[in-house]
Amino acid sequence: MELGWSTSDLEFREMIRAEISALVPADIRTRVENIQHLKKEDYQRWQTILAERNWATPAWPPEYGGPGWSPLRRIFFEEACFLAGAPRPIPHINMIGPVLQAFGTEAQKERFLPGIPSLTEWWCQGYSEPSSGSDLASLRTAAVRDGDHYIVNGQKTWTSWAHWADYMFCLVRTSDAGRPQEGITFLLIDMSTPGVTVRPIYSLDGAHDLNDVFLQDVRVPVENVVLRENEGWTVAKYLLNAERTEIAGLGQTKRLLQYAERLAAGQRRDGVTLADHPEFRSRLARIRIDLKAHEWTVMRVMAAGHGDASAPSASVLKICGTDLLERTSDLLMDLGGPAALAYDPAVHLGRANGAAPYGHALNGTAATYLEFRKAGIIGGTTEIQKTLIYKDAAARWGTS
Amino acid sequence: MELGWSTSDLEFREMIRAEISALVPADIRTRVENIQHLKKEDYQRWQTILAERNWATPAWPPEYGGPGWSPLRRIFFEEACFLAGAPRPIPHINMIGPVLQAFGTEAQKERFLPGIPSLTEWWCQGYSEPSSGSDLASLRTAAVRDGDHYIVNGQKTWTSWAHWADYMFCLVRTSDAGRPQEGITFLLIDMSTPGVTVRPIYSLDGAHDLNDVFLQDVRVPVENVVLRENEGWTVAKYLLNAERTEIAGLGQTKRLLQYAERLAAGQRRDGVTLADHPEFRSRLARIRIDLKAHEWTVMRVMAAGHGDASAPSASVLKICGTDLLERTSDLLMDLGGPAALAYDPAVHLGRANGAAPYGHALNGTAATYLEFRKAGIIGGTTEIQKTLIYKDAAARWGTS
Amino acid sequence: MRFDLDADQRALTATIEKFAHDTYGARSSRTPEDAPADYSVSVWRRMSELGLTGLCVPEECGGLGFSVVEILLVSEILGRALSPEPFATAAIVAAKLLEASAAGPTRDSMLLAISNGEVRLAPAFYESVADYDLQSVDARISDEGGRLYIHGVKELVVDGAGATHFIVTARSEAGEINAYVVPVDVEGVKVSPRLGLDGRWLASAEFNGAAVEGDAPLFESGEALANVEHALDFGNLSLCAEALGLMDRMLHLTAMHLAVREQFGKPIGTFQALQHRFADMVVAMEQSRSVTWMAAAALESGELGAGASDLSAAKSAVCRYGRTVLEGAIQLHGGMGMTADFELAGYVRRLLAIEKTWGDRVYHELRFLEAS
Amino acid sequence: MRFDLDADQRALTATIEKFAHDTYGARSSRTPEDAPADYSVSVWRRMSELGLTGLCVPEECGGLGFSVVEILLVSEILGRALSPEPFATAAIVAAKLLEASAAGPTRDSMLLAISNGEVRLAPAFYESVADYDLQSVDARISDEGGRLYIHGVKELVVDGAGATHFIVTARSEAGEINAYVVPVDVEGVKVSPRLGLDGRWLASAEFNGAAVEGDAPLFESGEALANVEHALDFGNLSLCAEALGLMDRMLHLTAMHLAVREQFGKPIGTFQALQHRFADMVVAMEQSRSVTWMAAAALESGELGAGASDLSAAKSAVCRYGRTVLEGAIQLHGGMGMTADFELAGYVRRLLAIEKTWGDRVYHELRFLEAS
Repeated sequence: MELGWSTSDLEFREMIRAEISALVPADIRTRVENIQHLKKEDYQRWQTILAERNWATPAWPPEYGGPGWSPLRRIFFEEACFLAGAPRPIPHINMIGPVLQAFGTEAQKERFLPGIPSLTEWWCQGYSEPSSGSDLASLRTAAVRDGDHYIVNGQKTWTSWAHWADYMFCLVRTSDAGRPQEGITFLLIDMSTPGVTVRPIYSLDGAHDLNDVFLQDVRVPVENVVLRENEGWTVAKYLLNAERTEIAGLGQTKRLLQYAERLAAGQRRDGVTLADHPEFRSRLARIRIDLKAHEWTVMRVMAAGHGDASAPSASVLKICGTDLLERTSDLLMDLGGPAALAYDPAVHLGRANGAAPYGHALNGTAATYLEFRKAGIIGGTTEIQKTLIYKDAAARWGTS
Repeated sequence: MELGWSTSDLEFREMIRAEISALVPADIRTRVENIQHLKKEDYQRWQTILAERNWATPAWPPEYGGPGWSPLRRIFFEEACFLAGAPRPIPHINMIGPVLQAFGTEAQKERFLPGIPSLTEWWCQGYSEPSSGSDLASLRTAAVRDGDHYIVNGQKTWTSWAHWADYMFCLVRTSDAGRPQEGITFLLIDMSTPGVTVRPIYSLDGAHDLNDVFLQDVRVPVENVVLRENEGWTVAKYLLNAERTEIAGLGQTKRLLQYAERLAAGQRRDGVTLADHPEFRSRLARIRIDLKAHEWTVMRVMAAGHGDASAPSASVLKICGTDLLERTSDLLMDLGGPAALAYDPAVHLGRANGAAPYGHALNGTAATYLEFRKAGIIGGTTEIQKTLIYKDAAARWGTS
Repeated sequence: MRFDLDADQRALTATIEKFAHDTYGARSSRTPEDAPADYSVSVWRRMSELGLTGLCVPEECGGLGFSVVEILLVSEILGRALSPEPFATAAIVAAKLLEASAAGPTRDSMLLAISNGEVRLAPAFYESVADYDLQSVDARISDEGGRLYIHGVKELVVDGAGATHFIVTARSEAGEINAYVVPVDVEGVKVSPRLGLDGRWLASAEFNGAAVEGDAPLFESGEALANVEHALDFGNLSLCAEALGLMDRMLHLTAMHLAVREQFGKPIGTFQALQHRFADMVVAMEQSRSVTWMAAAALESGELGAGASDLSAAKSAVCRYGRTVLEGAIQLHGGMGMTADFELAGYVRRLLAIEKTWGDRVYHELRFLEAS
Repeated sequence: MRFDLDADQRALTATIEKFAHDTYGARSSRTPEDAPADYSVSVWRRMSELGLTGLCVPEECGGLGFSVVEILLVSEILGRALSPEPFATAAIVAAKLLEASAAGPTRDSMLLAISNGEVRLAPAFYESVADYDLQSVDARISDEGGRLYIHGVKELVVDGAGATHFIVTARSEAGEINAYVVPVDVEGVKVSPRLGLDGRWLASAEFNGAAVEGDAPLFESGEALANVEHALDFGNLSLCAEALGLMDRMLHLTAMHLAVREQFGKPIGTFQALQHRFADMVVAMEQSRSVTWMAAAALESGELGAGASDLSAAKSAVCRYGRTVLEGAIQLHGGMGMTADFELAGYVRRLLAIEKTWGDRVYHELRFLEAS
């Protein structure tokens, strides 16, 4: 055990902060700091800038073009991006990328990996279905073999960014034999295939991130299976582990806290700034403290690598992240004061330019509160995560 | 619906406040306001004073000697007792009393009711057993008929005040046939019967309120059965309803809040009184507000009478009361500051006289926090109550 | 003290429930951007025919002269139906404020017009968007030979976009705060609609020398602010009761979802953790009802200033308990709870808008502390 | 940065675990009143033989010269075993403070005596029982021809009832705060034991002209307070790590109870609501560990004042998370959780005592805000 940081690590930190700070385009930075939703092009522009320096996929191993950073340096990189007002990394980079690297054929790697770092090809995740949410293994979208294709029929839902996506990685049922988990296949679907229909789902805050994806007689070449037919559950479980630091929501939480602190420093109520207001001062302090704890939990997980039973689990990270996102967005709702009563979604969601009636910061308060009610639902509900934590914990602490 | 109070009610309120205020003995009042534990004699002395005015059993119907007050007047009476620093009413008055009135034989009523108002005979409740807590119906203390007696064997536990008690009303198993609830009998046991052994259980705060009660070949006359053999569950359910306003813990919560407010007004920290301290001011306000809500919920239940499905249930009252007791005692722990590190149990628990090193108020902070960790456990755990609330709620809201 | 309804109250309830059912049916919500200026002149007229717009207006001014109990009953039903009509603003706050105002032609004619459903008055008291301070008033009156004109800007005017009149606080030439009625259609009034959190339309109202109705303030010198606060207390009582209706509907939607939605081969309502979260919502709803009724009892006397402490206790608690209910409802609905197109969304947004109208939790906790 | 133990650290851990097992076995708690002055001179000597009393003492003064990592490892094991020895006071705070003090015979001889287990020094800094203000010092020094005498009263002296010496803050004749070593057995010292929340014995220490060891203050003018704070930061780090051991044991006891206790015909650990409450405890424990390690990293440099902000963040969080763990443990144990005779009780009370020692949540949140 050694808790210090080396000089070279600290030098790296200085370097990356300065570099990233110079790289973020001003218009993107403004939108990020105003907590406005970004456009697809914003994400692509930023990832392209990073890709030119080979920093677009910090968690990928060097043989696939990753920069080969230690976990600590990845944290410093993320911190630098955060401080510079860069867009958050698109989660799918660390989902479909590692999956293809671990399970993909050479042909799949050659075909799909190059489009990921700069987001020239956009991916979405087809997991949830109308009847399969927490109980993912009950999914019913069926793929039936027909020569060298599968014919896929079914519906995916709550699919983030399906309307931007070129490809969808998804779980489909290829067999009803055995346990529900045993008949599932991990399949890559070209979203331009006939029979794929995307329908928007508007969220509480008015945003369009989510979609229904209808699949009607969609023909998918068999070479788009990852791993093997009926072994999709193995891939899905691997992916869950690969995304566990994504699921921690550390960057998003930091961004919300930064937003809250800026608002608190700039707005006055009852004769004091909100930062000094008795109602808000200690709530802000506790969120800052819990965020520090969370950041160290993430570091512990990154340092521990796979299979270390004493390290916190992905579920612990998810619970901590959810708790912080819920509390910080809750705080924002309160910080908004009366102005949170008005909300101009067009500006906030990036559908219109210009300023909101009471400014961007106040305009985003209620919207952010509404948006982050999702925190305990997406990526495995809080209830599912707690049950998983208990199972681990009973094995670790429940035996004499 | 009519929300005002009549002039005669308001006159009653004035009258009872003045009367009660003059009746509480000074030494008892001091101990109550210092949040010290009372002695058996304190309770008896106070109930005797009340009994002389026929106020010892406010919830009993007039035919059994109750004063015949409306629910509102009973609330005014309790409020007057609270304000005057009177001991809280012993819960068993409203448990065994109404049970005997509803189910007892004439002989039982004649024998047992007269000893209750002045606590000349003290009762305890023998429900829980080492293996039967939340799952009360699994109780195993067995009563076997032997002529005109039962021979009782088994163990009761967490029995409050068993060491002060002359009688115990308890649930025993008289049959293993049918559902577990069906073989249970409600039995009155003289604590001086040979074979009854009481062993103290010390609580977290060092107090001795609870006991194990061992029953070895205890001979109980058959005339001590209430209702009929194997029909004890009916009595237990009735009793649960009868005690629902007791279970609300309104008086205890008010007492803790009063204690907290006195402490907050008298102690200074960081240059201000605790009442003005940003950490405590809004916590105190929220507890005061939730206590007002709780008081009105109790009023709604008292006014609704039995069987009104739209009135809040006993479980809602229990949850609200528990929440307030937990939060107020939690607040006290914080209000105690550094001084909560020291605790003189002898003085707090009434085993010794004199002052505690840092005064009675500070001496009781940590002790009260420890004591009220019981709130979510006794009288049906929070988990059991929530499950009951869900069952009611699903019936009320879950049908189209 | 009695909590069950008498025959008259049951009749009133039945009438309003029928009205709500006929008018709104199963109202489903829209995304905020698609929402029209939601309230309807024809519905408002129908409400006036039922006596609702004049519910609190004295009988001698054409109203029903009812008080707190009827406010509770009507508001809760409107809440359950997600009625977008400006009941709390135009029928409660405006009526209460006018009733208390100095006798005169403006008072009587406006009260009659409220009862008849001919006008919809929007209270326009706030200038800051950072707090709920009723005393920070820069709007001012100029007196030009007995004709009064108003100058200033009011923000976050609830139900302001479709109002026919504003009741505006402004400073007289002597610098004293008073209240004035200003029709929306006179010269010098500019209304900028602002989309509200609940899809209803607020307004910024700008007054550039707009003529004051009747050329007189509503109150005797020094009496306006206390009466404004008191009228808002009644408005908040209506909002709290409306919140009860919203919560009741959210409980219903959630309980149905728990019964119908299946995962792992059984209804999700069989999972204990979800049952317990629902129980928390039930407790929050019951506490909200208790505290709202408490506030009503405290306001019942109608005496100026009476009940402020209990009303603020109630409003702050309803804000807080409301979060418990709406957050629980969303979580238990899973993805559906996050969907703007599902009925729950409208209830969530309205409950939050109520929270932010006329003082939020922070404001009312402070006011409670100061008033008690 | 590395979180797994190297060979030396594993060896240290194994040694301390064996010591704890041999010494305390399965320690069960007593009711507070029955608790003796719980720490034992013979155990303290055994700890000194293992190097524990001199863990932080520089090697040239007879100690092991270890730093934060070893404090973490040792404190957590002692916590898990509910060790009542005065480790955080005598081996951490006293050693750190003396190490930082001005060179001289008192410093070196006391440090050697700490390493040898011959002395147990109790820091005596507080006079108020209402807050943790280190600057409110009324105790004073009188200089009588070069002989220094101390006058004043210190309250809530942790581990004070069995100490051989006190380290006392007091004002010099010039009014400046400094720190002094005072043996317990000199004339003019009166120790009044006070029973602590955890069954260990605190003291009120009264000094009526007691002679100061070495007739000199520990620090150069103006340097004492910052060093006292810094030494307490290390003491609090030890307490946080001790709390991790307490929490770990509470999780174990609770998990076992959930597995073994049956109701409704099955282990209560099969009920989802109880599983989820246990999960909350696990999360609180993991967050406590993270934040404690963060504080250790921040204190590692040893530079005066460094790490204060992170330490206060950690201590306040451990207080808060600790409540989650202990309240969950009690609730999930049901009646057994409320029983003084059951092992859990000692852990609950010790965790609360740690919370109240050298700054509680309120104090450290404020200090965090001011330091960051």
